[in-house]
Amino acid sequence: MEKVQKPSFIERFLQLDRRIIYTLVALAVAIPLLFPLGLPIKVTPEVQSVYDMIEDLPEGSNILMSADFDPASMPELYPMMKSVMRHIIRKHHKLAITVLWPNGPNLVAQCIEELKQEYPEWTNTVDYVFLGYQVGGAIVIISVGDSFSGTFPKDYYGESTDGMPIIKEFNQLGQADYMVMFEAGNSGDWWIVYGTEVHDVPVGGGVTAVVAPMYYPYLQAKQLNGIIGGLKGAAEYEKLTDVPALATSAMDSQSMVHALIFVAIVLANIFALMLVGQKRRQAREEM
Amino acid sequence: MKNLIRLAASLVVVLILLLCSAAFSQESDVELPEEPAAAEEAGPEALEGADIIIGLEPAAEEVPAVEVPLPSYVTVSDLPNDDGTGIVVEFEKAEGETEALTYTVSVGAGPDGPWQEVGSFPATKKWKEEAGHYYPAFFWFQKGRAGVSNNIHLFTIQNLSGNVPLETGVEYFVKLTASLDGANRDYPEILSATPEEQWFDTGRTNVLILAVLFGATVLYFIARARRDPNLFIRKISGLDAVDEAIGRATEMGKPILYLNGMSSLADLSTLAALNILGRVARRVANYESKLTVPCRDPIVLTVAQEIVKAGYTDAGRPDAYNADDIFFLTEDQFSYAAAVCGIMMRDKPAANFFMGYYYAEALILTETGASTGAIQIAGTDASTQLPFFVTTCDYTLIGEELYAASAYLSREPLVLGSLKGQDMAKVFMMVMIIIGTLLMTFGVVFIKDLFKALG
Amino acid sequence: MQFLRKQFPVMLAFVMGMAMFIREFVPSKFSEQLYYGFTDWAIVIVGFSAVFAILSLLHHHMNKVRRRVEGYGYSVITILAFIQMIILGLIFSVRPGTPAGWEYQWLFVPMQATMFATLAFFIASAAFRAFRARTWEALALLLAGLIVMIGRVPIGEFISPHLSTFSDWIMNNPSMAGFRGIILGVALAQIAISVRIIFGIERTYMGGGD
Amino acid sequence: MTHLGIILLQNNGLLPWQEAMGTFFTEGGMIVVGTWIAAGLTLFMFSFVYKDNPFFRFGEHLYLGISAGYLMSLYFFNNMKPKFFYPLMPFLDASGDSTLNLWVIIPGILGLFIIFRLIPGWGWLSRITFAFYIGGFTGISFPKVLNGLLLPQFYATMQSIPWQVNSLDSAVLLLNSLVLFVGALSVLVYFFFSMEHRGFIGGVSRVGIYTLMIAFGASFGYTIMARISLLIGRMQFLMFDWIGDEIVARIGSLFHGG
Repeated sequence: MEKVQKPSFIERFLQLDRRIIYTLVALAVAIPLLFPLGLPIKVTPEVQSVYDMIEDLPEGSNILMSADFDPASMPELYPMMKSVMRHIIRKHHKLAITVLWPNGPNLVAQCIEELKQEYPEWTNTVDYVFLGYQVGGAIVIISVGDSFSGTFPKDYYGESTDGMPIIKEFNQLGQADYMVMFEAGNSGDWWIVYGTEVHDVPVGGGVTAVVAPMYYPYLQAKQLNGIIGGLKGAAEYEKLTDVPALATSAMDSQSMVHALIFVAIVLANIFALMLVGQKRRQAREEM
Repeated sequence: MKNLIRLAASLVVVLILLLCSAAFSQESDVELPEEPAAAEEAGPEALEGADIIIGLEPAAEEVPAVEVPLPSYVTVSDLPNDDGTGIVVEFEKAEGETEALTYTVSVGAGPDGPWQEVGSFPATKKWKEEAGHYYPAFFWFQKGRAGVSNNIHLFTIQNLSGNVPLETGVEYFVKLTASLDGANRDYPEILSATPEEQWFDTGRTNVLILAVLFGATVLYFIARARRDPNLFIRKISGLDAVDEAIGRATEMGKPILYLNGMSSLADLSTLAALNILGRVARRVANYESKLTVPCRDPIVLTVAQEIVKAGYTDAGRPDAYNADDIFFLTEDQFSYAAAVCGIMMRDKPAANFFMGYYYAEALILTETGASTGAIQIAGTDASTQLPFFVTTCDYTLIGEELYAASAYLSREPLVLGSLKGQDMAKVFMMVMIIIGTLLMTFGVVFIKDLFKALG
Repeated sequence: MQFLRKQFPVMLAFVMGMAMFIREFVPSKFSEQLYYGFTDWAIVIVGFSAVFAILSLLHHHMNKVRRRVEGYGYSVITILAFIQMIILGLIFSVRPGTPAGWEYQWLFVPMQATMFATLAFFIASAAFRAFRARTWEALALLLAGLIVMIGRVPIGEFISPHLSTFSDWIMNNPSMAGFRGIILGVALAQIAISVRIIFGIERTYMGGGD
Repeated sequence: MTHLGIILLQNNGLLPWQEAMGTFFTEGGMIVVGTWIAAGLTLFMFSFVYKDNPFFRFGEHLYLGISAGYLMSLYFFNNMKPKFFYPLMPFLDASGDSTLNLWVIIPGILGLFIIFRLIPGWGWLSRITFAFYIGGFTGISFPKVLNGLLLPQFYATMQSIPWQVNSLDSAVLLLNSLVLFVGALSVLVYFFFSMEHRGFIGGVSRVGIYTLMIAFGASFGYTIMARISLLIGRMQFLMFDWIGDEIVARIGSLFHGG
């Protein structure tokens, strides 16, 4: 039994060079970004309820949005913010946007610019106001309970907020019919404790996958009416609004990589079992 | 040394007695409230620690268009367990309370105002049960404690409008207003209270008792270990690997890389990691291998230098110590990781030690280390990163084992005694969990409240 | 002198430890001042030690340059990058809109995000190598890992619609039980090490010798 | 130099040269330059997963220097200025919030003890600093471990066991509570050091090991998605911010037959 030959295919697969895995992972991420596969996405009830809330409000209702994240959480939160904002524009709701994180405003500005190209009739100071960032965290939230124009004397673009048409009807947290917050940390706790609970405003949250477990207890306690969690939630919202975009293709990437890892692990285990069988057979033959 | 421990132990006992007496003196206030005559009318459930209790039926002088319910009595008192910046309004649920009813609390400097609104809430919110820290549930024997489920509203006032904190020792007057469908009705009495600071936080009584209990157990077993140094401690698998890895590095003539984790010295796992570093340094010095320790925290750097130097000195090789081998990289998580990966790929250490606390970068480090073929030994209590250490390292000290290893390696009877004490505390805890679960299954629920952390 | 070297540090650790321990049970204003006073002082100490740490970093790289070890040119890059950053940072501060802020946004952040993103590669290769059913324990690890992994993405729905429910169940029950056990054990160990430090039984951190 | 030192310490909002820079670093050309540099460095840093190479080595050393410099500046502005220099020299703080507090000399001396390590024979002084710092933080964490770690987990583990089984749902509830109870206890037994793991104890600790393995596997599988999101984020930067939407769309359409 002089079989000291090249390792078999099975053995080579089990010792697969890690660089091949890296290349496959990179391809599995990049290809769906270029050509979205459109894998089916099942909408979960907690995303559906955020959608239903915005959908069922009468046209022209007041909605407050807070974007409390920075570029590090952009892959997950930006796509969901964009599709929620698009939904609000379609329903002709009035929108006020605040930011509690210092590095967040540029992302919101970028999102507004992109949506304005889709909906040129969407007008600043009439349909929406972008209040920008204000230091203070929880204090800002307490303060918007009093007035937006007092807390944010100037909007993001440096215009005075006092006297804007939208501010005349919508100048307080309490006047909001709904609030959506996008959270990469714990600012959402403040919104719930100091804001929406105090003024009895229903609120839904878009959160990163990492902080999602922190927010689910609020959902159970009905302090949040819905949660859009991570990329998956963003993709579900894109499906609901019928505009597949970044999150949908990113979700395809996710599925591809997960499938790749899954298949690789299953194959490796089958091969390893086969190898054990082979060795046993060889041992028996040698006896 | 012995005397120091004794002195310390007696000091602790005295302090605890003091604190307990403080606690109970406060308790006695609570249990024997000087009930004003009016409280009799209010019913049997007079509220504890109240400065003023008024029990008049709301005067119905003018009948409003909508019948706004009012609570039958209201009390205002100092907020317990605080630093003297809060007062608290308590009142029993009014008859006929609905969701639409709103209560508004206003504060004034005198009985006639001027009034500042400090809070307004619907009648479905702000229950006494939710105010855990100030009214600890484990004092279930307190009056008004049992069976109060959502019967008493409790509103704490710690700020005036504009976020002005209340001042200690100043009397504040409080007005309660109920509103329903646009109609308002004031509670007929204006009540007052004075914020006072407390010197013992009854909300943490259970923490203190457990701290003393566990602390005393550990100290007792340390004292016992001094008399009988042959305590049995089972072998911790993975510790032999430490010696093996050092030996292999020496054979191969390659350096050893030791990381103390990503956290600062405020984190106890960093101290455990540094303890193990001391032992590793002593052995490395015997074997004459090179020990590289890149650090992330400035203070950890200085302590690590001191420890390695001591290890080399103990091994009789102070000349082999080179302070430049224990160096600082940066405090930024990922540039630290990149630099350590660079060291791994270029110096190709034969053994990598990852001890202490880690964040997401853990897998970058261990995968790069695995690709260079090093023996990798990890020890961490970072539960989010444990899965990655367990799957990519040759040996992993899981959670408590990290601390045990630092004690085990020292082989000092005193430290081993503390391991024994730790085990006794564990037995106590397991027994409590089993008893508690059984009791709760048979309907005795208060047992759980004894172990509630109230923040 | 011997007292200052040996006994005094042990006593100081005891006094500090006890003071901060007792403080935790006192809600008064004084106790709050004590806490913030201590943490403020600790910040100052860390500030000084940071100077020491930076000297260590520079010394390490200067040494490489002086001895002309292989790749000493890269050490020059580190030294130059550090010096220009600290000068720009101290003069113009590090806010957005300053040169240091620009470097932060376009050099620091992308490199940080990239290092973070390499985890996607590493997690895949680690899963491939580690998820092998060599023993029964490894089989438990493998099954739990595969189910939770695939239950989180839409393709899990193809395999079985109950997969995501089952993966949530694993996270919320056996997995939570495991981590609970770890945390309880770690908490006890931390209590024991605290007691040893406060009572001066654990003194490794002070070094030894002289 | 002293003059510059004073200016650094002063707290008066924007300095004249900061105003003069205006939006130079936040608009237009510098963003294009930044995007290209960022894209290049992204590729440099990624290259090390293949193998060590001069590009990664360059990036790694640059990153090290920049992060150390950046964090030291932050230390200065966020720690030393408000906590040390202003209390010593309150007149430098233009906001007027600082008051003279000479007590900060003590931590200053303790901090100097650490720097004295550079002087041979003076190193032992730093032990006093370690004792102060470690003793204090240990005293802080001791009760916090109980309050924040031990008690909450303890409290959560103590649950009544729902014995009455009359439907599938209630059977699941019973199973869940048994799994939590047995799992947590068996892991604790696994961490038992005073006894050999044999017999009954050995059996229970085996259960503990299985519980741990399931926990680690599940947590591993749970994290994969978050890590891949990070790679997607970087890929999107390279493909859309750097190369540009249009080119990517055109490449995409080539394969779509469009």
